[in-house]
Amino acid sequence: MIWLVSVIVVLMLGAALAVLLLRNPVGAVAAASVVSLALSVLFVLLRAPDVAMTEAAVGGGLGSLILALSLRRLGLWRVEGDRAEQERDDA
Amino acid sequence: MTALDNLLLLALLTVLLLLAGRRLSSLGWYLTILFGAQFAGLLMMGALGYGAPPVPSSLHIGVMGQVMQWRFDALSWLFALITVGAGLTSSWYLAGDWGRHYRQRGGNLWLLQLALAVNVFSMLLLLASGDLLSLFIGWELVSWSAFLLMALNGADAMRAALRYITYAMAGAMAMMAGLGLVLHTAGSLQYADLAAAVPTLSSPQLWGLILLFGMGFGVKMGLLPLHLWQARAYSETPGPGASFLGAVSTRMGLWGLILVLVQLVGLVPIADLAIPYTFLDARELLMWVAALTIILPTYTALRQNDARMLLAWHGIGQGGYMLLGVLMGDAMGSAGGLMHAFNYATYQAPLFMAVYAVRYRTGTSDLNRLGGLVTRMPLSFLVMLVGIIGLAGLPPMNGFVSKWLIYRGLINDGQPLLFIAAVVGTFGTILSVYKLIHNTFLGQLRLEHVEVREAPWSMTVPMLLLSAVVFVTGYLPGLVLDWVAAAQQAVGLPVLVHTLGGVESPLGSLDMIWVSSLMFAGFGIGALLFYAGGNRSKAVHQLDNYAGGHFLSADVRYQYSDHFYAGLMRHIGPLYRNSFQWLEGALGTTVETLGAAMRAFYRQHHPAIYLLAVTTAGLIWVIL
Amino acid sequence: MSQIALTIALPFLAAFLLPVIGRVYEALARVLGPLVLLYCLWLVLQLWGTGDGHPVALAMGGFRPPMGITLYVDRLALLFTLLVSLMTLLLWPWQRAADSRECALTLLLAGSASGLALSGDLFNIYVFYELVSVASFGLVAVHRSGAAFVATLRYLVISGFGTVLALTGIALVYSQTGTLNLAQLAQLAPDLLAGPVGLAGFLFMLLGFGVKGELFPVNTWVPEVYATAPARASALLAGLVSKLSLLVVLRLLVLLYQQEQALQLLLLLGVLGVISGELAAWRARDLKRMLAFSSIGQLGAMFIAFSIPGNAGLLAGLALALHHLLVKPALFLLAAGWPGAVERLRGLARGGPLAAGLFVLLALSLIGVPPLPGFWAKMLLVVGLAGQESGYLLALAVVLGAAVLEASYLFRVVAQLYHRDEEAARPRPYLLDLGSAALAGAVLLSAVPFISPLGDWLAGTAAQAGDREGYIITVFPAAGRPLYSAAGGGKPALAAAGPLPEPKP
Amino acid sequence: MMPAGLPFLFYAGAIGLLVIGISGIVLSRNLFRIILALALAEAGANLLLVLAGWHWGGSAPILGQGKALETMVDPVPQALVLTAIVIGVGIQALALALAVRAYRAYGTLDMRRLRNRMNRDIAAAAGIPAESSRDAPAGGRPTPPVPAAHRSGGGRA
Amino acid sequence: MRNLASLLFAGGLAFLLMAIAALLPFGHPPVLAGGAILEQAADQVGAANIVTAVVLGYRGLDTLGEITILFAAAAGLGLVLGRRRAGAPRDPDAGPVLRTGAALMFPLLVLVGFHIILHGHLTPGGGFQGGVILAAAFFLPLLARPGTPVDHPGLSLVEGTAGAVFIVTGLVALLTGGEFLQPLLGTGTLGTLFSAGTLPILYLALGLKVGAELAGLLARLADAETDT
Repeated sequence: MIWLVSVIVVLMLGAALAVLLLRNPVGAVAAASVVSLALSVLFVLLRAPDVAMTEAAVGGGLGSLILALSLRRLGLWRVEGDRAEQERDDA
Repeated sequence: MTALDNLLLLALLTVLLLLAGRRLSSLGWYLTILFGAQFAGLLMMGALGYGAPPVPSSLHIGVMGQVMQWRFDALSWLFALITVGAGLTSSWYLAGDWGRHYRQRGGNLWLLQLALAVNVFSMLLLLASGDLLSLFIGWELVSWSAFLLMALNGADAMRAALRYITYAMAGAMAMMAGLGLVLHTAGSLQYADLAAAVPTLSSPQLWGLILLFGMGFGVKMGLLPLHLWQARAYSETPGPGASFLGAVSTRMGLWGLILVLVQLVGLVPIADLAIPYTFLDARELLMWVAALTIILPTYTALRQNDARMLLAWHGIGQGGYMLLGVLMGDAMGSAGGLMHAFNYATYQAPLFMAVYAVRYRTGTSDLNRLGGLVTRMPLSFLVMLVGIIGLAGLPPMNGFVSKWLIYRGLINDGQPLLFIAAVVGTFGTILSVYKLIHNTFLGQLRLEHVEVREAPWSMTVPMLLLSAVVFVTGYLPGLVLDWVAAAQQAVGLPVLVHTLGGVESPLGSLDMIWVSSLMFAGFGIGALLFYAGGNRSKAVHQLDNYAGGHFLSADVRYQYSDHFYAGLMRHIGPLYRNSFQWLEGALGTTVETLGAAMRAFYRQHHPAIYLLAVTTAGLIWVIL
Repeated sequence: MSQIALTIALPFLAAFLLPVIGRVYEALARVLGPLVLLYCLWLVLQLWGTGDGHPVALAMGGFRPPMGITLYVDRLALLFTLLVSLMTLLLWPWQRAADSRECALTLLLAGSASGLALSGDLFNIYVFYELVSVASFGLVAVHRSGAAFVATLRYLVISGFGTVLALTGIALVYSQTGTLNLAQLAQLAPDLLAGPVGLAGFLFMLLGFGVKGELFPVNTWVPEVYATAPARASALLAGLVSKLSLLVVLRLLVLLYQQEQALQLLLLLGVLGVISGELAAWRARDLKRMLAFSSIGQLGAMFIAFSIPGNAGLLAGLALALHHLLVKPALFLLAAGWPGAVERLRGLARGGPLAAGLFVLLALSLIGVPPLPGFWAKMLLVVGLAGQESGYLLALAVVLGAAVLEASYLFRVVAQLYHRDEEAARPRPYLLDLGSAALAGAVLLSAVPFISPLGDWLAGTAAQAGDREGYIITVFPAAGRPLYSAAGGGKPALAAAGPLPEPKP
Repeated sequence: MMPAGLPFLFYAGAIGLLVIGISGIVLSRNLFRIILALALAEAGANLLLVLAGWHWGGSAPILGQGKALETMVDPVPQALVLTAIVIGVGIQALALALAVRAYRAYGTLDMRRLRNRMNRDIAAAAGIPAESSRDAPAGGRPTPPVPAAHRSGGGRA
Repeated sequence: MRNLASLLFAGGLAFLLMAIAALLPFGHPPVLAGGAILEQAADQVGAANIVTAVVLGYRGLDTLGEITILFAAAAGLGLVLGRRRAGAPRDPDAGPVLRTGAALMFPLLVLVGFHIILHGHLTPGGGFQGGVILAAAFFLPLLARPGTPVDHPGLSLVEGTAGAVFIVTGLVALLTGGEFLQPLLGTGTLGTLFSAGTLPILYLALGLKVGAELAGLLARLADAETDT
């Protein structure tokens, strides 16, 4: 039990750091959904099934969907993430 | 309904009538009549001036556990006399031609009269206050109504008024802190409780009380560090408003100081408070502040070129005399201080009125562009002459009596340095008043002022009336000394033994009747010799003259009157470093830079960092 | 008394139905909001009339306190519920073709504000506080200008940060005590919440709930938002919502944290708030920002008042809060009719004498000039502070210095208004704004003669609010007496009021 | 001083998420990153709240699964977190909508540039001439006199 | 320098929080209110899933506040984003895989959504989770064909009436003498579909409201060009 929890927690914190450090916004959104997924597994381990479902559906699913949609609207939707285009945007 | 209620109701009625009567044509005369009625109401309480017990008001209001009541005692009656007297003469001066002239130049005459009525009402309310809470309420009302009077005259008057209100609010807030301190130590805001609690106060609390109330009342009186606003504000106030403010408004500060420091706290406990590492004690500190307040403003008045500014600076200087006298605590000195308050009001008001009369006729009060008006405006000259003799403190006038009492008090109290400071102050006064009368009335008449006529009767009558009061109380000081003795008795100071002519006591005696009659006898003999000896002087036209062999044309000025003390200024010029101006400027810039820093804090691009810092710091503090 | 929950439910119901009705018949939608608020106002007045003045605890859903949510209705809560309905009615967005969504958000603000005043459960306070936040985000960004969006975003980030802190605080308190009901927490507080965990919980909750109350570190959003928001929205936020956040902090202080360290923390943040608010206001260039900074300073003074131990502090804080609630919205409404920058206010008094006169009256009361109620509120604060030792004397000096700064910058604006020299643009204030500001002025003046009865009533309310044991007794009546929760006792679901469950080790 | 074993893991996870979220809000310059960091911080706080109800060998609070009442985990924090998660997403959706409109209005997501343009717009709306903020402070207060040395040296027109 | 300072502060905060976490009674929580609820939930509310009993029964006001927050967020978003510009360009339709997939998934998603909502009081899940799934179900065809017009009035109608139903059931309890949001219609037999009185009705209303709201929110957010 303790090993499972430690793996998930390390995964979650790593994904959380990735959210801040990744240059490409799409990657950051992906990392955010990974954090939410790991969190809902943790909730299951904590015997809180309702919360796990909510976190998965609302936090992971809907949250990431909204982030992705707004990424398109903000014009930051670049999957390949080449350097030249980024400079133009940040200017 | 006691006599005090009638007076206060009458004053309130005046204000309401003024508010309603905006459309009335001769509103000024109604105001003068109403002020006359108030003066009569005051005289009905005349017994106070001769030792009668205080007149209570029937109004009692209980708020937040404090009971507010109002009463009049001899001290407040004396100051009320000055207030209503100045109000009466100012509104009289205002009601005639000056008011019409002011309205033609676009001034709001109705608002000026309303402000005058409001000022008198709030001052009477303040003087009648029976406990510290009603004192503070009256005090704030007086400060704000004075602001209303000062802010009437356009942009630069408003700027001077803003500067005043900042100082006044600082004083009021200091007094509010004092009130909090009193309520905490004495349990209630009644005068009796404070007086009873004074012995139990620790020295820091007593120091706090003195400094807070001292600063609160000192701002209005213009004591030294807080005096910068007064000259500009009073000279910007329109006409009779300035004479009213100059004569009375600063005396409210003095009344407050006497009430709190002398009557409630008492001079003995104040004298026991020694300042560590110095030989001074609290009373002597205040006396030195008063002495410096005499010297510095008077010598600043010396340099002024505008007659109104010169007189306004003198207002601050003379305030120093009064405080110096009162703080001595003996019979003579305190009598001198109290009487000086009365005397100063009687000759400051006509001086201001005379200056405004000159301004009404010639359009300017700049001393470098006047001269020789004695032939055109003899009555104003007479009024100014009587005024400056009183201001300088020379024998026939009442100013001499009070200054003499203060000097005798200083000598009896054994304060040689203070005596010298007072004398230096008087010397400065004499120099500056001579400049005032010389540049205005003496010397060569200017071309543009040739057809100037005497000021209209509505202006000259109140001036002459006040000058008559100055002369009469100078000749028979006993009249005023009775009221002063009653005030001393009410405040708990030793009472001065006096006669109709002056003072009879082993420490020094003065009989003004003898002194004045001796002087008049001298004048009479001189005049007799002069006229009996054939009257050899011959009236010569001003231009029938020559200098250095050639005739003088009208435009050549052979009598120099601008920059009157240029010579003297070269010697004592470097002494003027207006350090207080610099102090105020420095304070202003520090608040300005701090404000800019705070504004930058709120505009920073990333506000969250301070929140994080506070959270972590809070946690550390919580853990330990 | 259980009808008081209607003041929460009806505005929500009206808000839900407004978009639907808005599509069907436009006229009803425009007038539905004010009608509901009027009914809530009448309801509160009627309940206040029939109530006997003693506080009442209502168990929501009929479940006994520690399990269900309780609404605690004492004089203070009733007063604030009344003020919520009244102020929202006065500051309703009448003039523009108000979008039905904006009316819905204002209704939500009103419902959640009265919920915040009544609630006696920690997490319930958090939910209503969040609802007030989200509703205010929508209301503040109504002007749809670029500046409005960025200001709202920065406001959202700060209040999001506050939400996280509040949630952490509640998590700490819950894991320490195991319950959320304020009365039960009040019983457990002396031994469980006195330690570092309890104080850390207080710090987080104070910062979390302080965002709306313009507490020092979390008030950087105030100037931008009040400068870009419509005048009525900023009046509502500055006047009403900030006082509710103050009420929440008051509940926390009185019930859970009557400890020395909590009071000192509040005092420190209050003093910093006053200093930063007043100095920045002295330097502000446009009128709305100046008013925003001055409200930061005023609220800092209220936090200082609450940090004074005992009932004197509560009384002073309440007096300052009610006075600020009356004066500040009126000032914002006046500022709406005038051009923004202080320099361009020159000579406006000739065009709009009533507006300028009102500004002078309100400024005088804000500064604390005697006959006006502002003076009595400041007097209570000064008297309360003067009695304490060193830290409070510094706060006293800061508060009085702030009053001097306030006088100088407010009357600099008055000087501009009454500047006589050149002709100025005639202001065309929106009549309803001027009307409500005049109403506030009239109430201010009419309060002058009745200041002592008002003062005594307020002292009674403050004493009742500060009475911790009374709160506990009201929510957990002595064993045996049936809980005052439902008229009929027949419902099977309502278990008899068993003894208070003992806390498990 | 530190919690040991399993509790350390859970608390480390919760507090780690919380602190990474907070430092994300404080550090990042891009508005989008701040909204993401806010979501992280909310998740951390939610985990902390659920931890408040868990106990060793606890079972899910669902009746009819054959589990005894005593072993069940405290249901209240789970109900709270249910609400908190949905609040978090609600705020996030509104924040993103505002970010979209701010991006269209000012064309950038960098907090510093957004703040400057906002202040410029507010000053323009209020009618304060931007360039005059240096020399003419509000309300025509007399600015402190520039020392003579600077004035002559600067030679400003 | 600012970044360094804030990193320092963040590290300090983490360390202090861990120190405080050490003091917390992890693993043996003082289950005070929760314990009383666990014992009396079965007979007071009659829902098998006690969390649902707490969400809708004991702490019904919180949930009312919660759905109102979601409504406020959606209304705020609608206010901020404004209506769609008339001549705004449309995105091209998605590839065939997504179109057919969307057509296939739609009925399944709706079924799963309603299942989760209706069994909210028996098994884990309920109004929120089911509502989100419904929203995803209605949003999928929009992803497939971005051009399809979205029936916003219909969505807001569903949303309004569902919210009204939730509050009215609460008010009915108040009007019939009980307290606001008091569960009615008795508790029924534990575990059956029609147990726990009005809870299923409340959760159904809640699910529909959340579903309609979020569908509208997603549709508005997805529109390429909206302003005014």
